[in-house]
Amino acid sequence: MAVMTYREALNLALREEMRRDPDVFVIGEEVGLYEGAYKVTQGLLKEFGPKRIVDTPIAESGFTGVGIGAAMVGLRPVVEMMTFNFALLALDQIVNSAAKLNYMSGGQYNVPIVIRGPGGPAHQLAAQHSQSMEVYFYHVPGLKVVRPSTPMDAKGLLKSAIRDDNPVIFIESETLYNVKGEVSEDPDFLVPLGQAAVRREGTDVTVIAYMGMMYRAMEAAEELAKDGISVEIVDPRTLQPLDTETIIRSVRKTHRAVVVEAGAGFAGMGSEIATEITEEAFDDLDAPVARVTGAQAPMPYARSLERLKTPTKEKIADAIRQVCYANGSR
Amino acid sequence: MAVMTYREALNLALREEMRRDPDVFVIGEEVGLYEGAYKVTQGLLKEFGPKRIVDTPIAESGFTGVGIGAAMVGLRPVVEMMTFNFALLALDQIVNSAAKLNYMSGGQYNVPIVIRGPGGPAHQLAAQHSQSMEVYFYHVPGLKVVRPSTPMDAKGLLKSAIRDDNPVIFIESETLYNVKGEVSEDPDFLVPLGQAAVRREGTDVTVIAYMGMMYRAMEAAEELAKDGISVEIVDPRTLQPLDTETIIRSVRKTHRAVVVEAGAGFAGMGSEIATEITEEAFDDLDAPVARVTGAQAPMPYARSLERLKTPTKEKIADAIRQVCYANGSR
Amino acid sequence: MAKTMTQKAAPGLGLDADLARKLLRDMILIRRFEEKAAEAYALGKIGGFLHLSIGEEAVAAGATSALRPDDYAISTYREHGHCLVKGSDPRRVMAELFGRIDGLSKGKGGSMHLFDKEHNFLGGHAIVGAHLPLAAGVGFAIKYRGGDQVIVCYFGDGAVPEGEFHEALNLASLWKLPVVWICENNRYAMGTSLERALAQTEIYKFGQTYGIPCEPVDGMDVLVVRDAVARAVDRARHDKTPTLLEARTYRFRGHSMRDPAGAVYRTKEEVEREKLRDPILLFRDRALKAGVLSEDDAKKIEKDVNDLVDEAVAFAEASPEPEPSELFTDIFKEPA
Amino acid sequence: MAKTMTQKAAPGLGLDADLARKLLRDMILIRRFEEKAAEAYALGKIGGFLHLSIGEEAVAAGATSALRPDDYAISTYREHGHCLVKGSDPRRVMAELFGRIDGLSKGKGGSMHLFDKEHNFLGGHAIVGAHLPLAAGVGFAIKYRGGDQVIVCYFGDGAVPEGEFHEALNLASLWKLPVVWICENNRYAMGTSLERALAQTEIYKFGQTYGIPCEPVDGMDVLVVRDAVARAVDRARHDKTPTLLEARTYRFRGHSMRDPAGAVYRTKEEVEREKLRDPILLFRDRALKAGVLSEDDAKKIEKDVNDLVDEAVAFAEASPEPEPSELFTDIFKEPA
Ligand SMILES: Cc1ncc(C[n+]2csc(CCOP(=O)(O)OP(=O)(O)O)c2C)c(N)n1
Ligand SMILES: Cc1ncc(C[n+]2csc(CCOP(=O)(O)OP(=O)(O)O)c2C)c(N)n1
Ligand SMILES: [Mg+2]
Ligand SMILES: [Mg+2]
Repeated sequence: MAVMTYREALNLALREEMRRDPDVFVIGEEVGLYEGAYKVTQGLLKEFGPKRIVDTPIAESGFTGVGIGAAMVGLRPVVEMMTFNFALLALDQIVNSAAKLNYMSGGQYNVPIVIRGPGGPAHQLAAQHSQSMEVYFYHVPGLKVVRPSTPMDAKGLLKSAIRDDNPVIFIESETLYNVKGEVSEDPDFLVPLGQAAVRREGTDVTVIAYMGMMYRAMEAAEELAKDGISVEIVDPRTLQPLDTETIIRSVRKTHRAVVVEAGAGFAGMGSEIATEITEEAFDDLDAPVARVTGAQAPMPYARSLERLKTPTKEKIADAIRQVCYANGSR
Repeated sequence: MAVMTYREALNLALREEMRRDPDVFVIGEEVGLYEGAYKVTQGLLKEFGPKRIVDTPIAESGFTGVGIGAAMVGLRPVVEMMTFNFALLALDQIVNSAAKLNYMSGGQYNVPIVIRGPGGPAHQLAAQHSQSMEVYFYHVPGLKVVRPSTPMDAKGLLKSAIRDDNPVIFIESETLYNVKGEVSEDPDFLVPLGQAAVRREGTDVTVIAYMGMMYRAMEAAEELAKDGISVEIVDPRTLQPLDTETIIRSVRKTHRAVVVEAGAGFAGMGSEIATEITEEAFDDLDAPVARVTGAQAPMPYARSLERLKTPTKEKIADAIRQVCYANGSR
Repeated sequence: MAKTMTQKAAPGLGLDADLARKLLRDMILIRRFEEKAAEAYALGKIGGFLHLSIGEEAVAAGATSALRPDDYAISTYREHGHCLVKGSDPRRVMAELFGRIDGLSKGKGGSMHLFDKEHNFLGGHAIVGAHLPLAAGVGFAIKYRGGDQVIVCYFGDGAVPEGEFHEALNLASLWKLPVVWICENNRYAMGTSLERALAQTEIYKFGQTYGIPCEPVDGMDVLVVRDAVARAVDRARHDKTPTLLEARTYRFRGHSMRDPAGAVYRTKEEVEREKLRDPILLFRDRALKAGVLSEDDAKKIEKDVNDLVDEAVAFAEASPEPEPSELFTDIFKEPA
Repeated sequence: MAKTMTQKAAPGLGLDADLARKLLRDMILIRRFEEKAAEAYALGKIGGFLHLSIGEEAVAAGATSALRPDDYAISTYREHGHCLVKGSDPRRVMAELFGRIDGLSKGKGGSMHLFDKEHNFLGGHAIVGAHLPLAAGVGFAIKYRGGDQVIVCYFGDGAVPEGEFHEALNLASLWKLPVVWICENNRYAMGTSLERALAQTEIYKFGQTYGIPCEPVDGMDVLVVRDAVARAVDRARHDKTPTLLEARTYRFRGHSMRDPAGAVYRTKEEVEREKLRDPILLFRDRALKAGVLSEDDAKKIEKDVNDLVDEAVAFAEASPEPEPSELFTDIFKEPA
């Protein structure tokens, strides 16, 4: 165990997997000489050389396609999206090639690729550079989608993603790169895809949240503890496949649930989780599941507006209170 | 009123709007000389000439961008996607340009564009050509999304979309082009965006369904009527903005709801509608809202598998029965 | 590669009888196979889209004859020919078109998505332009591993206006990847002629921009194709130089079975004129005249191919439809 | 257009004092404005990304001087200069960078998304390459309406490997749209040099492929830029011919404020060498030597610009932040 940043944890995961398996390589804009726009690939060019750390021109569809083609014949590319906003330019490659080739070929050509990079709301980057991008992926059959909230998960999940034989969309966050935490230095340490984590135990209400929202929910929970409300927090970690079991188990215990999501809420992760809870635990629920989501608006640049676009600690706390007082059970 | 096909209704809408407003033009692959891959633009080149019916090379991002640029300076393009599957190649243009320009420019540059074409499951076209595409759009703030189920709506909604000052994603269906129905020939006839239609009145359960699924739900309803189950069917018509009010009103009456959707269900329209119903009408519900969705799999080519991928009449009927017998109320 | 080029040549044609037989056989195989597929389509046994390459057989046959079995090929939705001559079993290809469990992809892909790992045939891609970056990726992987294979990437003139054409050509040129780009320029993308799609209609010239060898090739002459591809393969194999070949060809049928005549956007005269350059007849004639093949040889090839294709149809008919459970297999590859 | 070309020229420089004053003033305005913006960024008054065009001012100033006010311009996220010289009020531009309600876009766009409808400035686009098709669309609309305006589209060398560059150039060439493509080739896309991004580093040559006029231009010489753009505008205005100009320039600062030195991927010597060709100093010197401007003229311009920029900062500081309700306005345009 060592304390390191989320960024360093990712870097270590890449290093370990590249040392372990010569078929793993990193490709993307500025990953080599510049060591990554967000420095996740720092030092990798030096250690592994330009054959395995491949700088590309700005051609998202092109270099993502290169990754997919290389994966078809057995390499294990890690494609960096400088930010996930640019993945829209490669979306056809991801949806119509990466996600479908194994199926369309009847299992002949699987695509062991990881597409990773930061996504989600950042600081004053405005509408084109600050958006929750997971919504374009978790719906697509054939893709796995990961959103790691802690340094430990960042490392353990990235390693699992690289070892997975299928396309994995791995979305980090600009706002978490400097977060520090304990990280295993064991090169065999993995966090399996598809398992949620209970971040905080509680008895009155279950909050489902990931990434920045998970941290805000934690703050809200601390505050509500003072009012005697005991909050359990479940972090899905992998959105596809989703660990419904852990979520439902928690809700059956607390009878109330709040789902938090940074992106605009319409048909987002929050709707899916709320629906699954309602379907599976309808009779256990003492109140409808509440959603706290980003505003249904593009991301504004101005600080005063940006602040309002993404769920705050206060809004999360309000929603928790609301479901707890619902049905007059308090 | 005249009886015509869905295809003819769309064609008439285009003609009327082009006659009315010289700024309206049609652009896309094979829309002119070839008269449309699905013949929706039949005869338009002849009537309006190549200046206004513009054949393009295969360059979805390019010609969609041309439409957006032209719309920024006041034209009203109708961009045809030969099929919506190819819209993924233009998704960055749609999401990061069309949907955001009005916001990012503080209201200076709105984008009055319609992007239309067939989408959704078709017949044995396999994974890359047979997918429910609305999921990529209705989440995006700044876009309106229309899915017209009948010839009348096809005409009335397309005309409203063309007159709308904002980007409208208008997804038709290969499987409905030959459906016939009554259509108003009044050039002032419009169906407003954002209003659902009650397709069938009933008292026991509300089914929310659109496009091909709406027709299958109708068949299921006829069958269930024999068993004494009275089904109300609501067709949202516009997915964004969604007419939640009409849906909730119906559910408050029937106390039970089933949402049907052709696409893979994970975080789809069904989850959103189910969640909104649960949030707004929790205490009115006698059973959790049921979803009937497409399988979480790519579309297979083989007929035997394809049949299983999309909800059948039988599956819809089963779900209706299930919610009706829930809570032992029968 | 050197091997395929130094075979003993028959006088006048520059090739031996075995090779002549193979080239003729391959072209006729594609033709007959697709004629039968068209029949099956009319009978409703094949569904969805079906795109025939009739008229364009010389490109697939000529190009593939310059490859080693361990070289790769990748193509569009008009790929029956490329797949068959790469070595796939016609029975399994037909079964795939029929949507049956013994198809190359268990019936899950269909006509537009043929894949055959055993023969390094990488598909069958139906988004125009999208497989070009994949081809560059395969070239990348070959080089990464220090191999000396090459990949041939077939695409239509309709892919050239797409951005991915440009991205892929730039990357392959910049990184020196062993890719042979073969544009099958049949002058139309569905109903859109070259002149209405491209400011630069001499497609091979795009290669000049990227600084790679490029040339136009008579795509109706199987030997010309073979020769140009062999030279390109040689460069790719030995110094990883990509090449852009523009094979000028013509499709005798419509774009797909839903455009049977293919007549709105081109004249009947044009089609008839082009049919005079039928690649199979051209080559058959020349081989007979040069004495590399006899009339009997040709007849035997035709008969063998007919039998093979009939057998393929019978095989496909007999193969069962996939079981319902197959809907959910192959979405992900599970750990072994 | 003809008008801008026939102004009385001063001996030796080929332009009159008014124009010289304007060119110098425009370049200095960009420089000072951005220097001030950098200060404000350091103080946390501007957030997000901030990309300076210091060193590249001759392109914006020279190109815009060849335009009519009703012509259009469209650009990337490195667009302060293009926007300012197109006529936007520096106060409103600065307020936008500060995220204030009096900004061009009410503070919703920020530095990367300047839009000014009054001056036909079509933005500020931050997805590399994505605004090129938009420019073609504006050209399309001009022609559709029978107008004689043109649109100038600025983009970086980094956009050239993107597919949309190719799609847009092909469409504009094929359809003959009045677009002047100006590639601001500053030799780096973030940390990636031209040679590592493009198989063809002579960017103007892509124009040859599409059969349109094209040329490399010294982007550090405002008069050379002006002249080349004037000729291109002339062709676009009078016969709708697009042109690809490659303006060879250099950014003196890092890619953005987060890459302050811009030193990892280029040598200090290279930067110093390029700074010797500072476009402002070059032009100032020549104008003084040719006697078109006096030292006093130049000083006055500098002072006026300084005052203007100080005022812009004061204006921005004084402008309020947008009210919460603004989060939900402008998502859609509502019917009037
Ligand atoms: C990205 C995309 N856009 C449109 C289509 C529809 N489409 C299928 S084939 C085709 C024409 C392609 O022509 P070409 O590349 O010349 O190949 P050919 O059919 O002539 O062999 C089109 C437009 C598609 N499949 N993919
Ligand atoms: C599609 C896309 N990919 C990546 C980025 C990240 N990015 C922003 S600017 C830039 C470099 C662009 O270089 P160039 O076009 O030469 O313009 P310059 O910055 O030199 O003016 C990159 C990679 C982006 N904004 N958009
Ligand atoms: Mg073609
Ligand atoms: Mg640059």
